[in-house]
Amino acid sequence: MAPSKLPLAVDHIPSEKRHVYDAEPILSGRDLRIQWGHVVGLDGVNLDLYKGEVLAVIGDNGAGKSTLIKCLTGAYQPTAGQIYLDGKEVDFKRPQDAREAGIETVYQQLAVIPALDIASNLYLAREERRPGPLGSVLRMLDKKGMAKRAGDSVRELGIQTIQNMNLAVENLSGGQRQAVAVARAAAFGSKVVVLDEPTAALGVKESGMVLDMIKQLRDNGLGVILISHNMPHVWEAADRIHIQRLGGCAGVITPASHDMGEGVAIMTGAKKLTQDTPA
Amino acid sequence: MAPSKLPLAVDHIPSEKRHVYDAEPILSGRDLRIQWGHVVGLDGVNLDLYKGEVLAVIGDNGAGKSTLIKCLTGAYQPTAGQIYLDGKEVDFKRPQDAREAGIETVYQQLAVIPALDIASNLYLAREERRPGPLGSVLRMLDKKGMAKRAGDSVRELGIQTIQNMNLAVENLSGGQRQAVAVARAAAFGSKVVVLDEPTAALGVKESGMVLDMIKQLRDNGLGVILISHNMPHVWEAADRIHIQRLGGCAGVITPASHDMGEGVAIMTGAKKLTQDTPA
Amino acid sequence: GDSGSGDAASGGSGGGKKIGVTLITKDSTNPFFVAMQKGAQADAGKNNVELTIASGKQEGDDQGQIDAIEQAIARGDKGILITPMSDGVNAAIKKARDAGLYVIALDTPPDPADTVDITFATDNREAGKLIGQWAAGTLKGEKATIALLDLFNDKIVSVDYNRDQGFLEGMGIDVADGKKNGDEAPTGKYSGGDYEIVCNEPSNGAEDGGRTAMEKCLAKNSNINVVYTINEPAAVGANAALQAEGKKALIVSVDGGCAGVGSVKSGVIGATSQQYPLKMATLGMEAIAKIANGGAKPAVSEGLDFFNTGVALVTDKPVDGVSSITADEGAKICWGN
Amino acid sequence: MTTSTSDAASRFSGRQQSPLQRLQGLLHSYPWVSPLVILIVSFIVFTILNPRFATAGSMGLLFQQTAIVAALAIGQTLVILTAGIDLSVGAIMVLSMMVMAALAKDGGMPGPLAMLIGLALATGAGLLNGLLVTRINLPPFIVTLGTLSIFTAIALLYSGGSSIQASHLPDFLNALGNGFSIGGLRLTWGVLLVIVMYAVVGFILSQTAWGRYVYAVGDDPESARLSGVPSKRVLLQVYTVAGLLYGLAAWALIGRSGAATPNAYPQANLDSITAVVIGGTSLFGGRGRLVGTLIGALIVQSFAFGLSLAGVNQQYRVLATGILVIVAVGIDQWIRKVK
Amino acid sequence: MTTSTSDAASRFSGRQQSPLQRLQGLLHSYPWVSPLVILIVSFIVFTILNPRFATAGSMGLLFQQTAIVAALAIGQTLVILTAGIDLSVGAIMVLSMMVMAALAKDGGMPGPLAMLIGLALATGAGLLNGLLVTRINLPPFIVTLGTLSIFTAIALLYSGGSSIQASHLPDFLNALGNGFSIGGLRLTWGVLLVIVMYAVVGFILSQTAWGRYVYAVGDDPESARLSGVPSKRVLLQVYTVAGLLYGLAAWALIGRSGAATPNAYPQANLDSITAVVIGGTSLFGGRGRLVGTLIGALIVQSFAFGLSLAGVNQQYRVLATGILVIVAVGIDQWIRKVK
Ligand SMILES: Nc1ncnc2c1ncn2[C@@H]1O[C@H](COP(=O)(O)OP(=O)(O)OP(=O)(O)O)[C@@H](O)[C@H]1O
Ligand SMILES: Nc1ncnc2c1ncn2[C@@H]1O[C@H](COP(=O)(O)OP(=O)(O)OP(=O)(O)O)[C@@H](O)[C@H]1O
Ligand SMILES: [Mg+2]
Ligand SMILES: [Mg+2]
Repeated sequence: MAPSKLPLAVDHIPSEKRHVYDAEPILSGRDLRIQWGHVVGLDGVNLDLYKGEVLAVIGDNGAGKSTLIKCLTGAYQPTAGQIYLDGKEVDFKRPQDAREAGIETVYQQLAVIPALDIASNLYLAREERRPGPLGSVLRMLDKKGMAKRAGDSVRELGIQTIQNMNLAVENLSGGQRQAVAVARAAAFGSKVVVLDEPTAALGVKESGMVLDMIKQLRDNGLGVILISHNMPHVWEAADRIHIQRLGGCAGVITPASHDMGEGVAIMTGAKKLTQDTPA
Repeated sequence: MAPSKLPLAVDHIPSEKRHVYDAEPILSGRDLRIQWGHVVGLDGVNLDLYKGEVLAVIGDNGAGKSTLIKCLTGAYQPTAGQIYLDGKEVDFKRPQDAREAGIETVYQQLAVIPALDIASNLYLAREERRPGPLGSVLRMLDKKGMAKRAGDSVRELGIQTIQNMNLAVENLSGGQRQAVAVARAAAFGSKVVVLDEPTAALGVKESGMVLDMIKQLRDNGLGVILISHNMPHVWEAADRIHIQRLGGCAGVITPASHDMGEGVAIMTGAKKLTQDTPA
Repeated sequence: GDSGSGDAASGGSGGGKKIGVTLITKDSTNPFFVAMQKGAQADAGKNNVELTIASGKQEGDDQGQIDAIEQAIARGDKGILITPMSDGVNAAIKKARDAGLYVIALDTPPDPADTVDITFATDNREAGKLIGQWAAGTLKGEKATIALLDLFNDKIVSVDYNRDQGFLEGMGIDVADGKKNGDEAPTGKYSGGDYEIVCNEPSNGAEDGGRTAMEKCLAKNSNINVVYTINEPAAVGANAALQAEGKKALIVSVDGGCAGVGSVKSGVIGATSQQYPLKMATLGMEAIAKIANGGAKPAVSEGLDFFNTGVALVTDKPVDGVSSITADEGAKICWGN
Repeated sequence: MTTSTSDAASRFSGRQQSPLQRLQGLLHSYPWVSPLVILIVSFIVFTILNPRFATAGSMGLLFQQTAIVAALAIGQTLVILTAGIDLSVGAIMVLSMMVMAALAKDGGMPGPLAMLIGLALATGAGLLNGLLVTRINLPPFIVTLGTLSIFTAIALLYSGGSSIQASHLPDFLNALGNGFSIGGLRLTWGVLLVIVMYAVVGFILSQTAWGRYVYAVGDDPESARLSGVPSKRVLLQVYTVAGLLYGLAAWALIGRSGAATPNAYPQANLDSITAVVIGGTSLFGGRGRLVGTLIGALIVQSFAFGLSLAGVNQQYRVLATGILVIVAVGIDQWIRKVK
Repeated sequence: MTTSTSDAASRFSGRQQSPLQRLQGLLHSYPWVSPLVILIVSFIVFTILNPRFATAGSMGLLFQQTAIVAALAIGQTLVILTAGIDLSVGAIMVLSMMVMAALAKDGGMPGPLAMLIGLALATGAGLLNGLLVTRINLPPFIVTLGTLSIFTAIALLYSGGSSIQASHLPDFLNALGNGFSIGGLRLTWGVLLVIVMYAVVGFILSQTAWGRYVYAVGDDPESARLSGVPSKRVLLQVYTVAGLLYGLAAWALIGRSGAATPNAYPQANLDSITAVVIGGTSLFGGRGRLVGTLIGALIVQSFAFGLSLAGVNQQYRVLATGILVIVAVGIDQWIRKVK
């Protein structure tokens, strides 16, 4: 059932990273299509993500990046195409299924619950219970413990300005809210972490810490998909770069094979990537 | 009634720009404070914006940037402090008041109406009527005209991927939605345009076009406030930079007086700006 | 219980000590109950009664009546006049009587009758029978094509089936289950000839509902010549529907409100069974006042388990064998004025 | 740049559309088509059950029976589009009706004047709702629940609980009950008035700036406020206009009932909300079309009428109505989703 | 980094708090304090109007009168927290009550078994609502409007419209009407049951993961789904649990009325929703506390009780209740906003 590997499309992968690509891809999408009435969201996109790599996805606004990862993580049901996790075809009917399979996602719209506080959001659908019978019999939540750990997670991302951890996230600043969403994904991802523009609202220092966290996740052997419009970030953190254009894939490059200018040129259609384009 | 000018705090303004600062500020805030229960949002902030300048506001996540501009544009009612427009004290009870006074704002949360289409959002509360009695008597909207001009405005910002201009904005991509909000402010600002992270979700090309638009607005004699976490953008577009920190103002610099590294250092508190700090 | 303590608060002006009485109707919008409330209010002064008026929020609101009964006890009232919603309030009535209150049912006898001290009521079944007999007599053997405009279809209440089934019994039609509307044979014989029942439609006892109900019946069968209506507002609505179609039919109704009697006079309604809500309230209040001052209890009418305040058939086209009064006579005593 | 634009356009739009896709597009642009399908299907079914359903006479009656709730549902639609709810519809209508009738009773006041005063009163009642919602920031549910009690009580106290018969009223107040026939289809002036009300309010909602504001305020009040929409003023106007519309319904109701009764139409609230919701308008505001409400009102009334003609017994009819409502909206959902 | 943290903390938190600010903080953390204030104020006012209001006997009655609507309002709160609405509360309760009573009538079935079957039926009815909402994606308003008719009709058809008196029922079914006195304050087991229901459901809502899901699903269904909350399952469970709670209310109602009547409590829907909304829960879902609902139910009932003891007549009482509801929620808003 496992799909044939896509050609890696680039031979600029440093030798110390080669072993990553010898294994089977952890997450693959084949010929993904989605359409709403007239509007075409994805037009047959292929993607392979390997354990221990950061695959960046770049593309113009409206190129279909968010749509692509929504299809991969169960948020959308693609009209056609297959998804494989660990070589086995999967059918995620809801985001919950993907989460249970070990894929943690930060969606572009963040998907936090406005009226709940930081800890409740961070641990939503992953709640921890109190030790002892209070937890096992009465199923009481370990509110204090979660609040403490949530605070630590958010502060680890460089967010120092939250004065009251019990604030509903609707009252947080844009960046603080994004940090909550990112911290959640980092805390719970076990196989794959998908980040849709995780630093869009973050400050310089906080963005840096998120990039560090991404590298940390990769070094821990997870596969990471990073969508970003920040080219320096992409070129700094990515192992390979999937370029999305007009609902299709315009090619896959590496930071070593192409520089930022070339990448942007391919992305905007000013230049075509003819060689090595995956089938 | 006009407030005394703040010291400009920097003498690095190029001589060809000096005349801008000889005039009275177009928009001023004095000792602005806001508090929610325990939480301090603004702690007595002063700000002067001049016609024909781009004033950037930078700061860590949660430093109070968005809160500051919300107070200036009528979205929040500050607990204390005064606001002056054209030297006259004003009291904006609602954003509508600020808009009517010529201040157009892109809020961080964009403030678009999910179920309405692009044109309806762009022209919301600025609708244009049909010529002739259909418009003047029956007050019919010029739907076609608005749709056409709205499409042009959005495309001018580099957004090429919108396949159906009648789509509700809730179905647009993050960047497309942001472009709608930015296009609206650009189209209608007559005195002051305030942009809270206008390029956060935009691609490389689109961001560049928004920066061009900002410069264009400045050259047309408007005052522009630009909030951004993208330091290269700030150093490229801003005339002066207001550094917000922990609810207060940590100082005002210019791209010429300080480089990015210094700016970030002041912003994060690693360095203090002692000289020239406004009262 | 203690009776004196509460009266201090009710700011008693006036001479003798007032006795507290609560009148609890089914709702406060039905003209019948509004009339009853008005009558009671007018009589309260005469009998030195401190009257509180309460009601359910709508037909079927047992809880509202139960609450009102409990509140009357808490207020320290001496007696309660109630049109019981259903036997769902029996337990609360018992509680009130146990607490020493004298409870009189008005209009609707409770089931069983000894739930209350005494009932002042009209026999709704009898009221229905009278108009049924009148209709049968008026038809003189002609085929009866009948529309039945009832009160509800989403609730089953005793006035509804007593009047409807009484009417059919009066016409000499077999009603099958006498507590169930609509289960009789759709065609058959009445006392004078053939009958056909076209419809049972809910009217909510108001003009608009009556009109809509009648329109539906006419759409089913445009030859309807007998229309039974739950009350006069419904009859007025039914008449409007008939007029719009250019049709005429015998309309019969129950209540005998002053407006209803007017409709009899103008020929809209053929006959209506008149009831006397004011009389019920007046008698009830007098009885309680008397008992509170040590007087005797009233007795039930002969052969009945309640005190019959009477029904009279009001029509200007009397029929042999059914005693009736004219509309002019009815107008003088409508609702017990 | 120009090349990439045309590229994008050609890349995306050069596809064939299957008829089903076209249907879907149609349903997306005109979401009320789907309730209309339900209405037509139920017409067909009821006609099969009893052919009298399809006669011009029956249709005329159906329209007359629907008119009042359809009129109330216009105001209710406006309020629900702003994410509110109006529980005082019936109470305002009844109060206005009683005042019109009492003022004009037996020539006390000329009909048109009495009607205008009743209309003004209804408008004022709506204004009161609006003021409480906008000035004191109370939830519309609470405000209209409160004014429901208040107006109901006032109507009862004012009228003394007794109704006023058409014969005591000037022709002008009864006029909307009269009408004309077109080939057996009898329509009243009241039905015509309601159709005009739909046309006017529908035009305003879809063609004017104010209509946009109504949608914007209901869909996302905070964004609307930040966009410079005069939210409070729009809300106030919505409740006031709704009041005016209920006043017009009051006038139509006098004509229809042949009387002004203080206990008319006790289920006006639920019926009007039901029409709005079946018509596809979201109770969360900002989404829906007025024409859907008209169709919704017709669907509900045609169930009642059709089941009655089909000879279904009373309590079974209640049961059947419940099932039909669920099935109808279920089919509606299904039509919208068909791929 | 550490320096900047402590810097931030010290900069922001080193302020003095005025007592008013502290009160505001309190109100923010415990939003039900403000309706509680209203409740206490109205207690005081009604006691001044008639001192009998404050007696233990009256309080006992007030609790008994509130118990049924308070019980129904628990389920209603759950449903409203998920941004739904349940119009079938009363119908489910009545159906369940009639089934319990009919099964047990004159010893036909042991009381506890009849009670359990009635409870199971109510739970099944709730489950049906839930299935229609989650599987067919129908709006809760439509679903419960439909099942309102369906269950009402079934209850009427099943019972033939006649009620069953307590004397025909086993003690077990009547038991909740009995009780005990503590110094003149008579409480029934029914009241106690309702208090226990509040405690249990309140605990679940505030202390367990499931409670969080209920809030999350109601506040932002799409975000909840994307966060991995099993939204459909939670919704289904909410409606099912609500059904179970209505079944318990049915048992309590038999004890309270001393009979099972098929027409009981026609205004259960509006009353239960009113308690929820006055208790501060948003009709848009995701915001509110269960304890607020209990206070809301008590406020409404104490208005009715207090006005009755004050000797206000029915029509004026309707008027006064309308005004009081608006004033009470207005004051509530004002208390929350005080600076
Ligand atoms: N539900 C929908 N209905 C119709 N069109 C949609 C829908 N969702 C997305 N689209 C369209 O699909 C296209 C791709 O959107 P997507 O959000 O994937 O873009 P993106 O690459 O993430 O852009 P951005 O960088 O701006 O976030 C957009 O043109 C958008 O308008
Ligand atoms: N309504 C509110 N209630 C309580 N605290 C609030 C409220 N609004 C904002 N805050 C707090 O005020 C602080 C400043 O927020 P603000 O949105 O102004 O930050 P910002 O500088 O714009 O940050 P970012 O760069 O992340 O957008 C934050 O700590 C936030 O939690
Ligand atoms: Mg995106
Ligand atoms: Mg911000």
